Amino acid sequence: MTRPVHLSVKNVSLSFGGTKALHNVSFDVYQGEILAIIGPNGAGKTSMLNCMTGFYRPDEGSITFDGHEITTTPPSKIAGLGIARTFQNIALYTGLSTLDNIMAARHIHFKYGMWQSMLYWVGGALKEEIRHRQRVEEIISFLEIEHIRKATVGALPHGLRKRVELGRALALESRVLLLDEPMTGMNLEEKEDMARFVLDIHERQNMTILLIEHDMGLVMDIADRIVVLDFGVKIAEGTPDEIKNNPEVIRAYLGQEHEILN
Amino acid sequence: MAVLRPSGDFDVSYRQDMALIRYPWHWVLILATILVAATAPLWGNAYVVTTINQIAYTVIAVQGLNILTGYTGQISLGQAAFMLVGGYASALLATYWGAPIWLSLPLAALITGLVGLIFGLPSLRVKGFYLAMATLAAQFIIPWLTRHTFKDYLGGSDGQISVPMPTLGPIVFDSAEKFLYLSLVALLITTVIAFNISRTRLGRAFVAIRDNDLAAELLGVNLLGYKLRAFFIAALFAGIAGALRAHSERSIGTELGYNLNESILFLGMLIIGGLGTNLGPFLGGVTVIILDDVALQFGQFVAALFPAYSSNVLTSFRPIFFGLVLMLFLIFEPRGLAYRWTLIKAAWRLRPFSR
Amino acid sequence: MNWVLVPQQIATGILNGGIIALISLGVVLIFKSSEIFNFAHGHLLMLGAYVTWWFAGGNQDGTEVFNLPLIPAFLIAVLVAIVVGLLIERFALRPMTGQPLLSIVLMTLGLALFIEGVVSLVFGVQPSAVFPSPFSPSAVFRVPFPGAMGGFIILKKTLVLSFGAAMLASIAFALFFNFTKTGLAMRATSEDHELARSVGLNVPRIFGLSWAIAGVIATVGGILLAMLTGASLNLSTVVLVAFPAILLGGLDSFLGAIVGGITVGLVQALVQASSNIEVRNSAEIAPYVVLLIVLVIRPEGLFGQKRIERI
Amino acid sequence: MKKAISMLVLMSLLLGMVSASFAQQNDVTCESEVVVQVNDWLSKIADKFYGDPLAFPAIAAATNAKAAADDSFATIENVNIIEPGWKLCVPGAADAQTLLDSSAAGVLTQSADISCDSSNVGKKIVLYQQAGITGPLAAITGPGLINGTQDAIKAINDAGGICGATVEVVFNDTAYVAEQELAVYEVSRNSDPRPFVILTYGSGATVVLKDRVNEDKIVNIASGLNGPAVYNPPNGYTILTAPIYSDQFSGFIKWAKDNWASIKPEGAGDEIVVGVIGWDNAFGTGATTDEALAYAESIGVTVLPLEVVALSPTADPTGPIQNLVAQGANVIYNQSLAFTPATVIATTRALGLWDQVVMGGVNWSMDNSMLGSLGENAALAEGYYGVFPYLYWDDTDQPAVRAAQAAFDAGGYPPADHGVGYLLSYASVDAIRQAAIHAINRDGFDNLSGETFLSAMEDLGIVSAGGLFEFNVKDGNRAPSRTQIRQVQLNDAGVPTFVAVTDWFDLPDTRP
Repeated sequence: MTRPVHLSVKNVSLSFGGTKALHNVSFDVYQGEILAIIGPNGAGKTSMLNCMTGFYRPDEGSITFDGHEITTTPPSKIAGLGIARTFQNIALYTGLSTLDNIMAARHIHFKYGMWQSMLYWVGGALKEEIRHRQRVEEIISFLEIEHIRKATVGALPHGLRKRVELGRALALESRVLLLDEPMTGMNLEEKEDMARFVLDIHERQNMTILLIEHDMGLVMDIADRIVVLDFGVKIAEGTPDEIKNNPEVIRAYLGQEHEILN
Repeated sequence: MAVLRPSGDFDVSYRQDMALIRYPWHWVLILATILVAATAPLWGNAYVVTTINQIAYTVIAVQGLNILTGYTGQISLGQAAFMLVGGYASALLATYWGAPIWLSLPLAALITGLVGLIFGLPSLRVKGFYLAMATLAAQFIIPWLTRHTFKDYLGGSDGQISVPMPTLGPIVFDSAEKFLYLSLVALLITTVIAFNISRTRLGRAFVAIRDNDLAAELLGVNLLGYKLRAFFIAALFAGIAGALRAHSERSIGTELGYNLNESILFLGMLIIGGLGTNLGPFLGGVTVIILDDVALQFGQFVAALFPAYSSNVLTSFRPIFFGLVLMLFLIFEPRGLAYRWTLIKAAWRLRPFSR
Repeated sequence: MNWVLVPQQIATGILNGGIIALISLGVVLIFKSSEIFNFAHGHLLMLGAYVTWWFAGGNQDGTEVFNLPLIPAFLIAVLVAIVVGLLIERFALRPMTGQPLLSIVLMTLGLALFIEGVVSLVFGVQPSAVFPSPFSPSAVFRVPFPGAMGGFIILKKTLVLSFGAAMLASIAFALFFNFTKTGLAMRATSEDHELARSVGLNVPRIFGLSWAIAGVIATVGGILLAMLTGASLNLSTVVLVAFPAILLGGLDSFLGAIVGGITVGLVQALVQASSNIEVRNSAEIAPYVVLLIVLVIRPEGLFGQKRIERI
Repeated sequence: MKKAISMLVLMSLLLGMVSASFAQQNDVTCESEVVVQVNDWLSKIADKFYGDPLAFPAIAAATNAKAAADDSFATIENVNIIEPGWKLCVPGAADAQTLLDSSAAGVLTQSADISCDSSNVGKKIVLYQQAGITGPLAAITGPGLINGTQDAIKAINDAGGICGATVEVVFNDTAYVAEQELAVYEVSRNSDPRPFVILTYGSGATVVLKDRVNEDKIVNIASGLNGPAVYNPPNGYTILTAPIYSDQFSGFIKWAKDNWASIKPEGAGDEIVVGVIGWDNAFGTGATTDEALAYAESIGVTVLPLEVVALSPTADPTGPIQNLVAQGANVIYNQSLAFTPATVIATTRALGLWDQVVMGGVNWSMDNSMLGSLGENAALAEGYYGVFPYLYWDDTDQPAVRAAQAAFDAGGYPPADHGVGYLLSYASVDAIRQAAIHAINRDGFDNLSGETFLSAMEDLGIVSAGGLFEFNVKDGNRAPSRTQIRQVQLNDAGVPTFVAVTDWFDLPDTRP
């Protein structure tokens, strides 16, 4: 691997009260790769993501992004640095329309402030709104959700909401995309659509993608590399083929062996 | 909100799509409302004019609360106390600096906004009921401070000071009829501002915080920063409302209200009108003020039937009415009258297929 | 600090704090079981006081329908409180399940106004002070205490009685909550509604039960207060002192409610022992100032649980 | 409701007239004759014979009637003063009732010199009244203020109106909310013809309207609590009928100073140190104004800084009381009403400090509401002093008071409303009537305006330069600047009564 390290996790430990959620986890994410984190439920995958986005502060260890220490950076700043994410349990702004959800994610790219907001016509808010609206419309047409542009997201079906959430993450125009189970609860067709979008994004924008997913077949198909967590400990790291044959992983997934191989 | 639009009705530019007033009948409705309100001295009696004044500044206060509570989801039980700050600020500016109304009103609003920021600070660490309590603290601490500090300026023991009549160049707003135009212009400005906030990044960040504060933070919204902005703007509006009220009552102080009951009333107006909608404060403010009159009339009617219980009846009908209406709205129409209005609009557009 | 006053103020503060603690307990109970912060608790309390007063013969002016001694009147008032609690849960708050926090807050505020209106309609707006009390307000215990003013700490018997009753009620309540099956079910429900439902607990019934108990707690508090001051519409305002107590202790802690209540009583009393007149005159807002400080330093309150936020 | 009440008033008036004539035809017969003993007072005797202490005017009237023919009976000039050895005539219960009715149905006014020069039958005079029959304050003040006014107006109309013109009252509820006071006022002031007088209550209204009534030249008869609204600017159109709290306070300390030797607590020195306990609002802080403090200093009385008690029944005054005593206070003055003076009294007793201080308060603090708050322990208030307003229910030598009592009885109001408010309202309407008649006589009916009305009031001396209502009653001016100190004393039945311990005297003037 000669690609530069983008995001680096070093010896991260995290505990809630007495329980260890993460224990001494280290791995690197390289520029432009799709890295999947897998592991059984409660393995600490989402906690890992939460640490990377500043939502949890690790007890020990450090996380760097492009060489900058971000372990203690507040979440809103990390988003500004270029890390976007989606959520395991959809966390859309239910009261806003699809359009506004994605516009809201453009937040960090807006320049105008509170007073310009109030004045709207004077001070450039209107101009900026129109400019960003153009970007958002591109995302909307890329994700093929034009028809629900002005629908309130709270009322949308699950699959579409996942897609809006992806759109929202895209709108940040980040350099790293963290996707937390983007395909859970979808039917096959929706999953394929979603996989297509992820690969498209990866290819078109050379986006670094970090993915948590339970569907092993899918993970094996699209991931460049895989990190396996179990009870908060990294038990394996490698290409899909290496992981498939890793005895540790097979032990962790005892009884689910066939699922990995499928 | 799902927008149901007639087929063939297209926007051809983003600007047009983002416009607030999109059909001729919007203009007609808005201009008609303004016209009706502005000509009140011609068609209505003094009570109507004064009541429109009262509605105007009440709506402004509720608009501010709407930004904080409706959009940002931060419950505030202290809006009335912030009005007190605005009233005092404008009064002192006008009394000691002779500031004209175009200067004293915005300055008072700014000062109130800054006070709002201070009481918004706990929102850094607490939310929900805890934050409601912090604002409740404001509702007690601010009036206490006006009575116990700077007694020479704030009136101290009397609990009130006089407020000069507002001036604008040669114009002195010395009657309710003249004051009406001041209130209406202020209301128009705050309404435009409220609409602008709701359709720009500021409003979206507020709603993001309300709907999912954690996601908002992870997607780049600085929670404290934006909560504080919401507190600031809510207090800003309260400042305008308080200043208007102080000038129209020509006095300001804790003897004249600005208490917890009023803060609760504002929240009730917001719920009845429609939380997180720009129409809500208007519908809620007007409805509650009219409802108050209805309760009074009905109370007097019932009191006449049972003269032996007249004082019980007269005193109890207002709280019963307001409490009951609030509860019924929460159960049967939690999204308020504004939502009902959008349903009616949609039904009208889709007629005859609306059923 | 005016040290000669301090011993007496500490005693007064603790005794007053007992009632605040009891009131706080009722609010915390509702919050723990159903995540509803009950702004109407003060009005339930006032209602309880009025109902007791009415069954005890009211103004004793010849118009009374009942003329019961305090204890039977209290028992009937408890029954009324249970019914009222159940009605509130069933008709006002059950329809609100799943509504946002603000709506629920507003619901309890609307309820408060409604109760206030109904009480003033039925019982009138004039304070009704003829309230049966076993002790005269001037009956006292004198506890020798060197250093206190006059060498004695003076404890009003009514206050001691109400403090004792408040503490007894709290203990009874704690026992009930910790050692009975129903109490266990309530605790389970307070942890996780969905989970409780899935293991077969009748969650609506438990909510109803919490409201009934809260109604009873409010009635006890109302009677204790009315013994001191008579029944009046103003009784409901006492809850404004209980709110900071609740948050000081932590919204979800019974022990916190009791400690918070006594703390607030103490703060109010000790402020009055200051030698600075403006500090003394701030007794009304002192609990809120303390509350603001605590919210900034320890937002979950002294005994509250810090919640792990998940996403 | 209004109709029913006016019918009642009318019927009681008719009855009164019939029975009054009956009383004159048949001379009063005494059922028993009583010789006054030490410690007797009229109401006590009335209570003994009729079971109703308020029936004492009947004894006074019967005695006076007898005295006219029979020298052995005493003549009672002031019902508050009877001397041992006097012979009194106690009429039978039926006669007593008749006498009470007739005295109640007497002419409303006492100033017979005011008569009309013109008759304006068919015209009407409209008074505008605005107050809260709903809202928070209504619970404390009670509807007495409003009922008093309305009943007085009915009585005027029943007696032929003002110079033949019917008096109408337009009442508007304001819930004591300032915005509502303003809205209602705007309507009143725009009525045609423009009102010459309005009646308002509470400092909210006084404050909000003070500049407006000056501009509009409408007299505001305000039972407001707010001094600055009246005095600033002076000679305005706001006329305060309620007593001035700083004056009352100054009067109280002056009285304490003058009578210190007889009232001082055991062991107290000659130095008078006054502590004030009050609510944290305009009323509660109304006693200790700068002027009152300056006055206290001028007469050598120390006044400690105001100790605040929250306006809540649960507020504990232990701290304030002990603080005051610790600072050497030997006089404690209450500037609050209802439950707060009640708890201060009970707590002072509980702390064992009752005998170490002279305890008193503003007029509202010694009222039925205070005794009511103590409930069955009302006897605890024994010894409490109150600064009384210029009229009280037992001033039955005042026809206005008797008329008010009759109207109150006819109105069927609850006993709790039997307060000072009703009485003062009733009396102030009568003063309005007098001034209106004078204005009509002097300037003509059609020129009745705020200006002519105010100057008529000034002519009659009903208003002082500072904007104070001055009632002209039988034994001289008893404006809000006059007072009487009363004390709670237990009668033989152990029931607390408000007994006068001084004559009427002038309060110091502490207006700004």
